[in-house]
Amino acid sequence: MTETPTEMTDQAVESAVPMRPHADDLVVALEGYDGPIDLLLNLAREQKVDLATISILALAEQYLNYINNARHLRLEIAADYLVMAAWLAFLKSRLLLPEPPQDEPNAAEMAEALKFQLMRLEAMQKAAAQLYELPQLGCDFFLRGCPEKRPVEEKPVYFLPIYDLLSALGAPQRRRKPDSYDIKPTKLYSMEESLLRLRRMLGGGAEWDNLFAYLPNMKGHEGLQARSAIASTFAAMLELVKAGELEIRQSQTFSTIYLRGRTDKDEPAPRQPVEDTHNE
Amino acid sequence: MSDAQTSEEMDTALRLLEAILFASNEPVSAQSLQNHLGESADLTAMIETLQAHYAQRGVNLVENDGYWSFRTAPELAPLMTITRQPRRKLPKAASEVLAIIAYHQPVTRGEIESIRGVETSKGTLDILLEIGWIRPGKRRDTPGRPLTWKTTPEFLSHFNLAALSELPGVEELKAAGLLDTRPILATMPAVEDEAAIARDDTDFANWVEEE
Amino acid sequence: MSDAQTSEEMDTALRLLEAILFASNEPVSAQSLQNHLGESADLTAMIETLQAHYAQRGVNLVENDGYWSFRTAPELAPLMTITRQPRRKLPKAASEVLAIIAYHQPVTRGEIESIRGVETSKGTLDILLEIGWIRPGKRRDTPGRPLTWKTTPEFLSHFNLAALSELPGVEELKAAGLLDTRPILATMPAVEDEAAIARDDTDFANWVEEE
Repeated sequence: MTETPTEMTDQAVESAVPMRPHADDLVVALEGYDGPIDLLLNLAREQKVDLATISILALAEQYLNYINNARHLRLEIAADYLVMAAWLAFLKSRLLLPEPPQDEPNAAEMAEALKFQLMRLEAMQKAAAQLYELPQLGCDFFLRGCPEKRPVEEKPVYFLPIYDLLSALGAPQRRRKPDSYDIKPTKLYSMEESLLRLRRMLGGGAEWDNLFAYLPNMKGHEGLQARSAIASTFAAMLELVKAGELEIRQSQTFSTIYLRGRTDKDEPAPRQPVEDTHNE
Repeated sequence: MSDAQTSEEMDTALRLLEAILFASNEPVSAQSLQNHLGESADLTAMIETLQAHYAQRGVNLVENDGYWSFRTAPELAPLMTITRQPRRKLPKAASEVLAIIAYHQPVTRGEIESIRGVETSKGTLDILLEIGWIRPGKRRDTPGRPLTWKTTPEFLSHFNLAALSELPGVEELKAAGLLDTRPILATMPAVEDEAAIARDDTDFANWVEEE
Repeated sequence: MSDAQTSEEMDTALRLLEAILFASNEPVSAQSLQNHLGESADLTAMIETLQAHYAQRGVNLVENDGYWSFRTAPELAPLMTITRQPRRKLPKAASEVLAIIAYHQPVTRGEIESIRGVETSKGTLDILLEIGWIRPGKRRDTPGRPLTWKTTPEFLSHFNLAALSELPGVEELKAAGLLDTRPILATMPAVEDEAAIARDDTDFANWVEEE
């Protein structure tokens, strides 16, 4: 894989008319490099001279030829390779032309910077290789094969937030009177909820019906909870009457209350209700 | 290396033996050692040399039924105990006892039990004693002369209190609801909880049908 | 025992140190050894004594950045025929990044990228993190507060290095000025903006030790 770019670039440098190797070779070739600096470093190595004395101009030309070749073959080239090509073309022109105005970077400095970049990457690549020549754990040397378990003793360090200390004082009392104080959290029906339920159940219907028919399911509910259901439904009913959304009727004190959604036309008398069967 | 080794070859073989015994993940049979070192090696002599070298050291070379391994010197084992100090919250029972001692001191164990309404295990007082938050006070002048318990200065410093009088009073605790014995009231699902109401409605439907 | 020990007490402490180090299959920190032996123990002297004693033996006492362990002498490697793991071969990019972190640490991802002239894929750092050879260090006090990377004691232990100063050729590289992480020249093609890298780094934020 690394052989391919070698041939390619040598030819590219030597002849003005680039050879056209098989397209796939070049794709593979570019994929073999870790970015433009790595490619430059590989091109530099082919010059077989010390990086400190290498001709940056020649190297820039080599790189540009290489990329031109790839472009010629209409290959997709990653953007950073092209950015580097543009920068090298700029550097090349700087190296060949007279010095530009002062505010622009100096060509010799640019070349030096590139050289440093190449030397630094080469140093790291060499270091990586040298690191791997060191003896390695589990290959060249070994730690104790059968470690011995050392006994472990736990000595917990206790702490207690002051809140916990203070609330612990009430704990015995909370525990003591389970009979008189063991009230499970109570569920109460709210008026808002009863309003919502009444509105929904009334819908467009305008038949007279017993108020108790509008209570939620009372199975398993008793005492306070059942009373809250009745009270909230009653209050919601009054609220809806006030809002003009329903009508109520009661023949005498404590008799069954009937209600219906309000409509304009009159309805006949309510059907005979089931008498308070749900009243607990 | 202190052992006198005459030839360099012997030295390397002995070092290899030592390294193999060290790195093997289980005791090694004499046969297997011999295979490692080659037929010509005088394994018995080498093992004797190593064993003598390690006899008085922190690890010994020991044989178990023909298998050899390095082991910690038996008399050192107790000294190798690793001590861990995990941070733990004081158990509930102990916090209760501590709170009672703090507010009722000096207080006897019998009194603690009558306040808590449950028996106090010995371990609970032991934990508090070990931490150093309580200490025994005078004996009470009642039949049986029971021991009383009090808190220590360490207790005060753990809770960052200058004196016992800095502990909030019982009335203040009541006001803060910390001594409240009643459970909190909960209401039915709020109006926004459409799903819950919808469930209620179906319940209602069933209820009507049942009639 | 060949080492002259004047007092019986010193002898036991040294044996205990030897036993503790021998018992463990991973490096033990000097701090933990000191804790075990007690504040008054002269750990440095004791370790030196042990180290000298084992210098020419089949196992050596080795330091990796404050962690101590016995291990078989590396020069016996060709003779050690016990099961060995295959050499871990890292992908080229990962071994380059490892070398850059080892020689330039603490180093930000942006700096790694400016040295390599190419973006570092997430996977590359992940490999090294997973092996346990690198870890995040402090954030750099520059715009974007990028995370820095360092090697771990496990890295040193794996390559049998006592300290970072033992990295191959590190002195020469430093002298040649090649351990400079500065970006080369403002006009050089930039790889990625620091802000984007810093955003990426937040994934590792949980790793950051609060030093």
